[in-house]
Amino acid sequence: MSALFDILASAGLWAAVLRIATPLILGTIGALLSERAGVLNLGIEGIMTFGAMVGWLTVYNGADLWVGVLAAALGGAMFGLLHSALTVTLGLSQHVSGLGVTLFASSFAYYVFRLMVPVAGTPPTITPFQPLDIPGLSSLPFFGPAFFNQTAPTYLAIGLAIALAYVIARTPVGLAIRMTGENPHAAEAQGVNPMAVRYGAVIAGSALMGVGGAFLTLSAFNSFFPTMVQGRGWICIALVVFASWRPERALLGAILFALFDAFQLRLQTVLNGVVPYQIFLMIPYLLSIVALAVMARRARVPQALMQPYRRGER
Amino acid sequence: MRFERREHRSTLLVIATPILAVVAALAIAGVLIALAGAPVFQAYWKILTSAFGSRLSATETLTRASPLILTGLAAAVAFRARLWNIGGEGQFYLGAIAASAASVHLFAGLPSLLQIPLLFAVGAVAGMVLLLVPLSLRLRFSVDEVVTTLLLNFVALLFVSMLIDGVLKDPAAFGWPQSEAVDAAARLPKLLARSRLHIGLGIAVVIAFLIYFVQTRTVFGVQSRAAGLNPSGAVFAGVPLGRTLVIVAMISGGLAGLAGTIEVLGVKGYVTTDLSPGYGYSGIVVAMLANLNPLGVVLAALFTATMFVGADGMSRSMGIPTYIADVTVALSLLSMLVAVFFTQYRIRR
Amino acid sequence: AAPLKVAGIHGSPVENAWNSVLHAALQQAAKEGVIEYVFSEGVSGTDYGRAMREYAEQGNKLIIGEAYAVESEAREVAGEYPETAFVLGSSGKQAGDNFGVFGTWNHDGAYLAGMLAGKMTKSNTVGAVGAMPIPEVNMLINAFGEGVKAVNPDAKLLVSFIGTFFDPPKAREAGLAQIDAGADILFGERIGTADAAKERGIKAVGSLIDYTPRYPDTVFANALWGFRPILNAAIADVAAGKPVGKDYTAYGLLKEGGSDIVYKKGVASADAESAMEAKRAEIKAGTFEVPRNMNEPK
Amino acid sequence: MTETVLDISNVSKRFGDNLANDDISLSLAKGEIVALLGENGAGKTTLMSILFGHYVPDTGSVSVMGEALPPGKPRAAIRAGIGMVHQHFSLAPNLTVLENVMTGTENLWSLGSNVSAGRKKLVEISQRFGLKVDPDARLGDLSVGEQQRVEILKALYNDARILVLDEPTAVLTKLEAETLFSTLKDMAAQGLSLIFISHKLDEVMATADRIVVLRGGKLVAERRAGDTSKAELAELMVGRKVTRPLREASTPGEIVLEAAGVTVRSGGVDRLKAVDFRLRAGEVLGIIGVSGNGQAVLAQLLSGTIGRTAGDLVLFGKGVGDLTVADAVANGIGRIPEDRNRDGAIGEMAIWENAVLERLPEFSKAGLVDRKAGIGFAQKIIDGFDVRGGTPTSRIRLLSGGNMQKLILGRNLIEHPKILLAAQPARGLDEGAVAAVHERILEARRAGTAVLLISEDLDEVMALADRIQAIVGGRLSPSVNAEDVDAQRLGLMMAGEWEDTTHAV
Ligand SMILES: Nc1ncnc2c1ncn2[C@@H]1O[C@H](COP(=O)(O)OP(=O)(O)OP(=O)(O)O)[C@@H](O)[C@H]1O
Ligand SMILES: Nc1ncnc2c1ncn2[C@@H]1O[C@H](COP(=O)(O)OP(=O)(O)OP(=O)(O)O)[C@@H](O)[C@H]1O
Ligand SMILES: [Mg+2]
Ligand SMILES: [Mg+2]
Repeated sequence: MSALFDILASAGLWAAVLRIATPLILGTIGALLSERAGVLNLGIEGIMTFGAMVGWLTVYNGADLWVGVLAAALGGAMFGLLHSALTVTLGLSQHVSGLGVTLFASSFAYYVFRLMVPVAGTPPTITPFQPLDIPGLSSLPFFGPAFFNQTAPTYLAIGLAIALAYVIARTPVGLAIRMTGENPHAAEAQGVNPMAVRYGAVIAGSALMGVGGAFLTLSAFNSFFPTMVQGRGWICIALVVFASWRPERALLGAILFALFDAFQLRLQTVLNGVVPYQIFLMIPYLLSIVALAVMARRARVPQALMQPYRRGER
Repeated sequence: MRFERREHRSTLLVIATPILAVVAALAIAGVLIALAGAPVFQAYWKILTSAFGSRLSATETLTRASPLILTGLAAAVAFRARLWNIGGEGQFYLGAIAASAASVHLFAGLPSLLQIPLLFAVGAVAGMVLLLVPLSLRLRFSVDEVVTTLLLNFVALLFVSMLIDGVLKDPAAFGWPQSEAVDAAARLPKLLARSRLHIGLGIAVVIAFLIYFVQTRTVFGVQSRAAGLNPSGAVFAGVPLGRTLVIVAMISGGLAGLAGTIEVLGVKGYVTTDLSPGYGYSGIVVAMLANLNPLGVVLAALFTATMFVGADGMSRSMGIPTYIADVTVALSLLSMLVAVFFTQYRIRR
Repeated sequence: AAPLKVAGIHGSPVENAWNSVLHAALQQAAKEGVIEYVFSEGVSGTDYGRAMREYAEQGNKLIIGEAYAVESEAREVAGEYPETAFVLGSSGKQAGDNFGVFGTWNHDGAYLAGMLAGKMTKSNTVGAVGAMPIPEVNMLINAFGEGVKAVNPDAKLLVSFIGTFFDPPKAREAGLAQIDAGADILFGERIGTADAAKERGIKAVGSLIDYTPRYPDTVFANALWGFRPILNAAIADVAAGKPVGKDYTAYGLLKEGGSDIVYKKGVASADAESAMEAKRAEIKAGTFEVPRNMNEPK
Repeated sequence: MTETVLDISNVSKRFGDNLANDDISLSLAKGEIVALLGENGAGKTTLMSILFGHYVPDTGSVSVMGEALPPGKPRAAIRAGIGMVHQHFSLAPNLTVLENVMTGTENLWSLGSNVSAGRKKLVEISQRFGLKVDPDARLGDLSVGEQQRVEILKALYNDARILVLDEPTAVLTKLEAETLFSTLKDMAAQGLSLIFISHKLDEVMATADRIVVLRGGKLVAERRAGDTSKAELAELMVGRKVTRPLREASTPGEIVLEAAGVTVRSGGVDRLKAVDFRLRAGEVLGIIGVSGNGQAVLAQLLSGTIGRTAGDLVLFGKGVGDLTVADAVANGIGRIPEDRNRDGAIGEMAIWENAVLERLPEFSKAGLVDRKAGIGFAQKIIDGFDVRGGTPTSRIRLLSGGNMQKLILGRNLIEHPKILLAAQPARGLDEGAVAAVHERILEARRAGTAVLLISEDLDEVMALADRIQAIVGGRLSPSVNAEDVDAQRLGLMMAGEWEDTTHAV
């Protein structure tokens, strides 16, 4: 028992939590944004992979780290455009298109990577983002190493989640997005172009996913490897549900999930495999399903989620 | 620009559009192949020969198509009734692990003719059970099943990983996480010696015909379609909604479970966490390509398998990165989806 | 003689350390004109059998790869293509005339690195991050632990498995978790571990390949494994028309020149280094054998 | 005439082979109320959608205050002062009233939303026009009438000077409709110009200054309200004389269906409370009531889609316990659902499948559907009930509302049911279609069918029913003879005051 407490009381755990959470936060708010407008984007796993690859490749070729982040955002946006063209313009089934985008984006990322980076014995590296030294905060006991010793993208992710929460709840464009996700016909009747809103939300959301992927190669690690996203995108899809489509809760959900993961890794050193690690990994999925069952009654799911909108069709 | 639903489709259109789609996909893939410095047309030729140019390639293509037909049918049946089962992958794995465990621990020693059908049943039931969970959540709490079935895939995979790392772990596998190999009598007979092609292909095709028959000719087929298209209208017409969806879920989950069973009994003999290269997910795309028509699923599965095996083999003989295979499959699937759309809609100003 | 046609089939991307050792040796051999080399990477269990068959049908004489996830099927394929020689990494036994196996026995180096680490730890706690508790990984981590204990019986070894062969960020997290639990030297059976050590400014040991150039101030020792001796032996057998159905593992032992330790001089104390070098000489001479314990480390 | 605010000139619009609007020109003066009349599918909604920018016209143009509107831009139409209340509500149930109203009204890229200003404006408008709502209520929690108010407020909030209402009263009760129209008249007096679409000729005659009739996509007539009559309008719409059929005297037969003390409880509320009625062969029993008082539940109970909590249902002298759909069909109960699109048809399925869906056992052997027999059955309905616009194998979605209703009627009546349960059988139908449906119901009555007619339309009930009962808060009044009552009395009954009007049967 005290061993568990020791784990929770260590600054290292909390530092790990924020670090593990960062790509999840970005991916989740990206998925959330597009779902709020009514489009499920199962392309996320592939988009994160592509973002991880293209961000890294850009920096590897000599660009600044932030240019890498930008490249990942653009790369994500590109696949967002593809997904919107298929699901918004043509109105194809969103989950099928999303699975297609995932397959395409990830295999395309691997292929391009292999073409651009000659096969070497050890994976080539870049110099990743370094933890920011925030005067005053980083040197606080416990809190410093726990929360104020992160790289810039982590703070960016948290800031973006808060900003998105504000935008969705408090601004005209947020209202337009919500209306489009609830009833695109109603949006159109109010002079809001639901197609444009959906395109915008999917593209911006995909850009966030791309940046989430890039965090893995530009901050959490310093190389790109195929399959390195390892299902994090699917976790984000679960987290959106868990967060009941609210960015501020997505932030908490991602942190909670990261806590599980970080805790699990530390628990191994204590429990040494008494509880299979798979159990820990299942928990966030199962919790999301439970959350969904509880929430579905309150009908907080965007009502037009996954429903194509075709102008002039009833 | 807007799209108008076509009420009539010309044969020319139905034939020409998919061909155009393949051409488009290959053209884009061609650019990527050229980027790798390989001669593009030779690569196309290699795709063809790697998929069908030899006994080995043809049997490999068919072997790969077999599970895709079943997972494609699983998706098609469910989607027909508007049950969005994205959980084929999880059901596949659960079917595989249940059947292999049953073969090792329950039915070992039974003769093939008895054991194999029993294992099919066990695997199918496992798949069913996994789909009945999200279905009951939908019926009881109206929880949308897209996300729940998707999430259960990961739960199922972790569960399988836990089993093959724990109670079902093969002690003779040198610590490698895999299940014990199934009984020799449980292995599916091969269709051709010196190949991986097994009778699973025949089973899958027969099932496709069966399902086609059920959907178009039977009362249940009409009712399940009605239930999917307009639940309250179906209830008004006396269709037992819950029961219909439960049966649909049992068929769909059962087929995905059966796919896993057949793959493990036909190809590998034991379960690992890489038993399926995404068969459950590809099945969904296969079903959409086939426009949810069970017979179309057979063709769509063949098409998907051809593209993969062909491009994979091409990458090996041209010495370009293996990942081109998945790229080509993805491109063909996406362009085929667009093509199917344009057989249903026309562009209007 | 015309170069031998050799194909490599890699279950993981070739960046994966283990595959990279094979891949580098094969590429080197190809560069020297000894062989002609083609390869596929990231080949999943489902596709592995087909890749083997395709390469066999394309006329490759020797196929190098890994049978771990496909032990029985790989042997089946070999049975179908008796003209082709298969030499695959495996935890099992050779089969027939044309199916040879090799293990990854760089545990000698791990033991020696452990001897350095045991003397260097101040917290008396060292960590090891592994993929999964399979025999070869177990043996490696156990050997490292034995080496530590040989010089420092009080030291504690923390072990984590990340549950997959390839997730560097995860290995890094596992490493950080061990540092938080008190470890001040990490043995990185998996790539990513050293990144944790680097971040926290402690030392790390690498495995399979030389990680020191990548982490100059962090990785001070590596339990190297070389594939070239195994490859050379296999090529020689094929060229001579001799059956390859045997176990090539031994060519990878330190004693045979297949594996070794490389370390940065002066990081550990001179005493520690000389004790270690003495052991190394004993192993080479065959007077000492590092224990081979394949049980899951506790 | 005063200043012209709206000019639609030479608008044409084609959908596939169907010319929905054929060279239509129409103008609207300030403060004027124009009613747009026409059969189902005449092109009214299409014309208004073009006006509002939902559709782009093939030819022609729209101008507001002399300025041409860019085609296909709802936003431009809103800016120009056009407000539209859609035939099908365009609201988001999960958002609040204020959010529904404010969507799209502010600069999309401004960094904050001025919610308090929005609320103030909404309250102001709602007071000025007498349309009361709670700005912070969740829209989904409002009644249909309240939602209709929000629809109108939405248009007014955008400073509409021209208000278009597409069948605004289709889902309102008579009382709600009257309130709405008096509000609209007030608005017109304040300078707002209005176009409204309705199938209810009374409303049209009472409210409009000018009436425009469309038929088959063409503008066929324009009348000032004072210079025309209901009969003339009906004829203009349909292109021939339309008269609603008259109910002849008849003698009812024996009791076929009886409810004694039937209670239905759901969601913790008694939806039906100890309901009694008797239905005889060859008579029409009308059930009137304001929506939400239990008539839908009564219809569901008798259709076999829900069960009772207490009481007895007696069918042909035998207690039946709970009726299932299969029982109902097997016992010869024909059922016309209140909402034909939701319950009466599966839009994406073929006409023949829709025709046989509820009686599949009759059209199948050993679980296999007899397609040929099904198509034959559908063809018989199409021929016998004059269903236009489709063949047995075309999707039923392609039928217009009136034709779909005829098909539903046909599949129930063709086999001469003993009982016909008709819920709102003429809702949303044009004058010609209404007459056709009424004729069929009376024909069934002549043939001895017992008809239970559930309707909110008093004219319809008075024209068809022999006896009438009112349903209020789940209670059923005793029945009165149709001859003995007038609209006023029925109005009182619908308000729950029946104690002193009782006439035992
Ligand atoms: N989105 C559409 N796509 C294709 N055809 C359409 C569409 N909308 C309308 N139509 C066609 O235009 C014609 C006019 O339809 P519209 O909805 O304008 O009729 P309406 O007069 O409003 O009927 P109702 O009184 O029933 O509302 C229809 O008969 C139909 O053929
Ligand atoms: N989206 C559409 N695509 C094609 N045809 C359509 C479409 N919408 C309507 N129609 C056609 O328009 C005609 C009339 O449709 P409409 O919906 O206006 O009928 P309606 O009588 O108004 O029905 P309701 O009473 O239910 O409103 C029908 O022939 C129908 O097939
Ligand atoms: Mg209509
Ligand atoms: Mg209309």
